[in-house]
Amino acid sequence: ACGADSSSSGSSENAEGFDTSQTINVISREDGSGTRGAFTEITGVLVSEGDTETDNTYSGATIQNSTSGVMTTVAGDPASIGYISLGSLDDSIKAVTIEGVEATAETVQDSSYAIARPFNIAHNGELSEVAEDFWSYIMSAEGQEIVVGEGYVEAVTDAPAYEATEGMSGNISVVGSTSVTPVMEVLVEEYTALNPEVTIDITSNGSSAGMTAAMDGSADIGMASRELKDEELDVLTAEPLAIDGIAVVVNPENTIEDLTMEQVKQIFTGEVTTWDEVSK
Amino acid sequence: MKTKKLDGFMKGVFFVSALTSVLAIVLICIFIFAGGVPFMVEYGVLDFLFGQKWAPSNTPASFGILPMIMGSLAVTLGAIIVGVPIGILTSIFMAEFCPVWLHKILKPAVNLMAAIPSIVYGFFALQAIVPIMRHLVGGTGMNMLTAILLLGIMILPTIIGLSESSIRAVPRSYYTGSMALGATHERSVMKVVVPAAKSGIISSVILGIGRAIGETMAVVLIAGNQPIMPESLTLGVRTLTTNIVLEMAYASGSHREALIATAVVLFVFILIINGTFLIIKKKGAR
Amino acid sequence: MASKLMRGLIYTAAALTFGSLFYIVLFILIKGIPFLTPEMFAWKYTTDNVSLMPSLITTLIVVGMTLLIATPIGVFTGFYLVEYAKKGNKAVGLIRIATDTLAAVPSIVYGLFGMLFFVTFLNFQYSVLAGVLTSTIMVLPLIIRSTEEALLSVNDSLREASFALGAGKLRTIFKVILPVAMPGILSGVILASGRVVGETAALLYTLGSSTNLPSGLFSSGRTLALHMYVLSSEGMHVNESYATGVVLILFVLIINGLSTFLSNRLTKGTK
Amino acid sequence: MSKLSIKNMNLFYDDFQALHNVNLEIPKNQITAFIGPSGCGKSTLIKSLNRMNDLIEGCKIKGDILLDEEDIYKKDFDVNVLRKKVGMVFQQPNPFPMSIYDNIAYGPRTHGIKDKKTLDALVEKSLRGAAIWEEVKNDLKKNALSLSGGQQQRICIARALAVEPEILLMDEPTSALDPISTAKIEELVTVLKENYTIVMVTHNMQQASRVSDKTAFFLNGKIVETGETRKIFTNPQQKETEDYISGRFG
Amino acid sequence: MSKLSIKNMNLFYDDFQALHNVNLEIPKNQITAFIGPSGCGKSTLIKSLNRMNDLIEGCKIKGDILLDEEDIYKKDFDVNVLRKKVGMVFQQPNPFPMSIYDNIAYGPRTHGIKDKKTLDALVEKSLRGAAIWEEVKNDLKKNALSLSGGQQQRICIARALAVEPEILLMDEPTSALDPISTAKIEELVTVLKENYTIVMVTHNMQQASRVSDKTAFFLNGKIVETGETRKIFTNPQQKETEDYISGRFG
Ligand SMILES: Nc1ncnc2c1ncn2[C@@H]1O[C@H](COP(=O)(O)OP(=O)(O)OP(=O)(O)O)[C@@H](O)[C@H]1O
Ligand SMILES: Nc1ncnc2c1ncn2[C@@H]1O[C@H](COP(=O)(O)OP(=O)(O)OP(=O)(O)O)[C@@H](O)[C@H]1O
Ligand SMILES: [Mg+2]
Ligand SMILES: [Mg+2]
Ligand SMILES: O=P([O-])([O-])[O-]
Repeated sequence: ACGADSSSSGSSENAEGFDTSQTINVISREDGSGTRGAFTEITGVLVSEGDTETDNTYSGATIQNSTSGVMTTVAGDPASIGYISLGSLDDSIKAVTIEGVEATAETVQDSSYAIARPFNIAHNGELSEVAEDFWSYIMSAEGQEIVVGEGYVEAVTDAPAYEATEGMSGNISVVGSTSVTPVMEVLVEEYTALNPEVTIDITSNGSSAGMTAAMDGSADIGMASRELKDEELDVLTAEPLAIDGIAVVVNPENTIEDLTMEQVKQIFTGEVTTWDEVSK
Repeated sequence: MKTKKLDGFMKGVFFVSALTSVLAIVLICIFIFAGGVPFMVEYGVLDFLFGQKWAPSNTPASFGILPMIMGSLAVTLGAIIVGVPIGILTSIFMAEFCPVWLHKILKPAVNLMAAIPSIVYGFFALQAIVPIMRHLVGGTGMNMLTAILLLGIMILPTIIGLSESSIRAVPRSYYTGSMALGATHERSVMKVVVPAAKSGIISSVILGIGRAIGETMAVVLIAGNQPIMPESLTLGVRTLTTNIVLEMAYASGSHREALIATAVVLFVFILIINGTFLIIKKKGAR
Repeated sequence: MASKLMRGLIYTAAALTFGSLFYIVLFILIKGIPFLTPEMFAWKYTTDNVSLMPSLITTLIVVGMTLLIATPIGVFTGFYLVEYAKKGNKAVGLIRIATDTLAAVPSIVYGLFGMLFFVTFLNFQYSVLAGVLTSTIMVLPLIIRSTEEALLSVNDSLREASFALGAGKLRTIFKVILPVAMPGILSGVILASGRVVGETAALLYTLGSSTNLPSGLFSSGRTLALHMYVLSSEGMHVNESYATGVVLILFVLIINGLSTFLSNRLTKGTK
Repeated sequence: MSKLSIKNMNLFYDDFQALHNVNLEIPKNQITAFIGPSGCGKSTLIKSLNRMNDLIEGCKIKGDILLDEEDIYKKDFDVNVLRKKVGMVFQQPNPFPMSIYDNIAYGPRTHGIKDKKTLDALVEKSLRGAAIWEEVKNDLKKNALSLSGGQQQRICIARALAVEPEILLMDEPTSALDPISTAKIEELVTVLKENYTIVMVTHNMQQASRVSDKTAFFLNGKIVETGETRKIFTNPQQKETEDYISGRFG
Repeated sequence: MSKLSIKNMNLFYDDFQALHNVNLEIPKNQITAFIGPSGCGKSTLIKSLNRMNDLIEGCKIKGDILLDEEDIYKKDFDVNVLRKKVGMVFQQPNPFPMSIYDNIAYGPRTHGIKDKKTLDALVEKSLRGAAIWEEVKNDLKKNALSLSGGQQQRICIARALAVEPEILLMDEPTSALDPISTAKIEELVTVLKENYTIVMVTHNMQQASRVSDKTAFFLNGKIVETGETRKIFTNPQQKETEDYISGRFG
């Protein structure tokens, strides 16, 4: 199968003019991405047998290293399919239902939508007083409300209310996942509104960079959009702050509405290469 | 006497400044090599360089970068084929065919072109070249051809700037000599002036190659980035630079070391290219 | 006939070059200008306004500091190479090779080096200092080269005249040669600032990407180009990142204009 | 018989008039020397004889220059053909940075000669004509720039001869050369005049008197006096000419 | 009395010997002219009188040059002081690209004069000395490069005078100038010799005979003949001198 020779058009155009004979253009994220890690594991693209794990992502899949890269590509190309963080979903693309279940905060919450992963924050050893306070804010009812407001699912249900301490001041540096960054920015804004003397720097350069920074102490708090690795957990204390669904997205022109988990897997491993085969 | 001492002191200052570059390059070598070479040795240098499979998330992971090496070579070669003729011809236009008033506009335009950030080029290509490519050859439109076209454009200012100045530096007497023999303007320029500027033009091409092989942020947006051997212009491609920038953010452990080792390979590439051309240039100068 | 064909090719090439430049600039302007709202220039970045003001100021800081360090080192290196070093001097060969190599090192390698050396080894963390030092090394060869060229283009008769009046080397360099070479050196410096303004890969791993104004040498920040990159990467602010692109292009235009203006003014005196 | 005649010629660089009402006949198969102090317009005039000043922006010419009775400035006169007929040698030797052979073959190739044998023959003939064949015949592939100044100048003469011109213009062809090379070139020129019409600018009075048949003395863009060289040097009619020749100025 | 004496001097550029066993006395308050064909070593010798050839890599000197009986090549001789005493004017006028005033004041400032009044006075005196004060006194702020060639050369002379040297070296100071400017400079030089010792290289025989008191004739790096100018030109002792002067070569 070859992603290039696609437009053998004519045969099976359906009512809306979407040519289902087109080759599927698979868009994936880069190796190491939290989104990809979670997606491949849940959909079965990643196969574990004993000690070995094999990521069977189709070798011809276009690789984008950012959510927007995936979105722009899918938005511009009727024949493509990708997956993105649910929080980033907008009208330029269309999320398909999986096994009939729509990807929403509710379906992620009640686990009926299966493709989801946690957003984690982590720290090494004792947090400073002010960082401790910020951490507790994130995990508080107020913090979790923000998380929900941004389109994610709260990680802590029935969280306690935040109790502001007078006169908090100081610097906190937060480093890590680009996916977590948007919600973290809002959290920081709201928190610093309550504690104007506190300055918080967010550096968004990747989950692993965040974990490394937290481990070597160059950051107070690290962010990861994936589960922590064992060697990271040896050193770090981590806690999820949100659950994020992963939406499978196609171009709005595409007439496909629903895919089964198996079909998703077949598409992303390259077993299925044209839209015909899944648009029954 | 006082001025003499100051003279000596400042000479020392100048010399120390001059050593900064040497220090910098030594540090870069040490840190990049120390970060990447141990991994290469442990994984197997040959397996790393000639392995065709890049699967860092697998257990056990595969770190073969041959697809990226070939990708870089292919894309750079393509960019040369596209950019060098256009760049050199444009520089000839600028130096010999362009009226003074127009030159006053075009010269800053070339400088602007050199100064436009790569990320802007990338955005442009993503929205302007990719859709066209999608219509022409199908797929996502993110393929080697797109990368080649974009890099072909991006190396233009490098080539034009240096080539133009070396063409202008050719003694006017060559041109006059040719005209006096009854040659046309075009012939005088192409047969006498341009060949005389050869070494400067070659240097500009080297710089262009350097730019093409090192370009990252623009390419990553539009190349498709599949870690597969480049077999067709219409398939996606991953280069050494994009391999690093794609995965660095999320890599850890040996994956991260493999990316730094990729930088080692890239760095050695640059050293080889630079070295080869230095030798060519020296020979030419003799 | 051959002449006409040649001329045709040359004109076509020029048209292609400048056509694509024009297209690129126009494209970014059209995509970005509609989103260039006043909120984009708010003093403080928030997730609502995604203001580019802090990045604009950080860009100025990073460029300014880089030039402050790189210019003297680069210009002094030029002085050494042109005015002091004897022909065939071994050190000169070494320095030339070093600058040539530095000039060819890809920015992503600078980025990794900066991360491994400044950020981690020297423990500067993601900071203005790490970013500035990395970009200093990156632009050094640009400044050295243009200084060298500018100095070499100064007529030897001026040096002779100065020495013949009993002036020493230092005085000759600073009072006679430097003013004449200034436009050339300046254009190198401007080129260098353009490179820093447009840099993403090298700064991503050294400067970090904090949205705050840096509060000191050791705090992180983001330049406009980084801002554009980061804004776009989560897919929520693509329009704003085009708007940032417009500002970036304007920035570059102003820098270029300034350099042309300055070098014109300076050369006027000497012609 | 006049090979070239210049009639009522005025030449302007933008607003500056560099030549005033110049009239001059250049006789066939003779050497005509232009002398005069620096800036008097010698180079300007010689350059207008093969329209090299077409290359100078703002240069305007009034009056006529006739080559074999034909106006070289008339509208559809092909300047490339003119320059083939009227060769030129410059003050600074300016060989192209290529092999000796390619230098000489450049002109013929320009005018469409591609055949290797014809070219070989032409190259040899021209180098012989410029009295440098013996010195370089074993080194035709050598870069012309590696030769000495005097040799370079003879290469340039050979290069001019290779397009088989009828006239040779030489603008101070020996001023950058040492005495021995100068002597060689002077000797060469007197041989060449059998087949070519030669116009030569010189600063060197002795040179003019040694080699030329006719001399024109310029001052401030005007021809002060012209005539047989012997006469001009022994019995000048004008006070300025006498002053100049006897070294009272210049 | 000799201001400068050159004794058994040999000069090498790397392996090439440019001067062979030169002996010459340069008398005080006189004009000494160096003549000879191109490449014979005139510039080389004049440059060694203020050690300008220190700047040329690979240039080695044997023998002595005495300035007021003191060896200028001896170890701890301060070359900046030497160059202050021995001023130099070059073939091509080379004013600095700065105002006329700053050009002249450059030398004095170099030697530590900062006081505005002293400088003003020096500038005026030097410009007067170089016979150009009247032409520029209202334009001292003007860039020196905007002057004509002849004016520029006088500015360079004024610049040299401003450091109050004892000797003036001039290497073909008029060869780039028009006749009128040349005449002005020649006139100036004859005035200057009252206060300065002057050494002048010239290609122009007439000039040497017009202005100099003593002449040295060079050939291939050797001095062939030296003597009173009048004698050299009317009654040369050597065959080569006579040949050169009468224009038989060069
Ligand atoms: N391209 C030009 N534009 C303007 N003026 C010019 C140009 N070329 C020459 N002139 C002027 O025209 C006059 C004649 O110049 P020309 O070069 O013909 O003199 P010349 O007799 O050859 O002098 P020389 O002996 O120095 O070569 C001079 O005043 C010169 O300044
Ligand atoms: N820097 C140098 N390196 C090597 N050789 C040199 C150098 N300068 C001059 N020469 C050689 O030394 C000889 C004398 O040169 P010099 O410049 O003194 O001659 P000149 O008499 O002044 O001639 P001209 O009249 O052309 O100025 C020449 O053969 C020249 O090639
Ligand atoms: Mg002339
Ligand atoms: Mg000389
Ligand atoms: O792929 P990420 O969700 O970790 O950015």
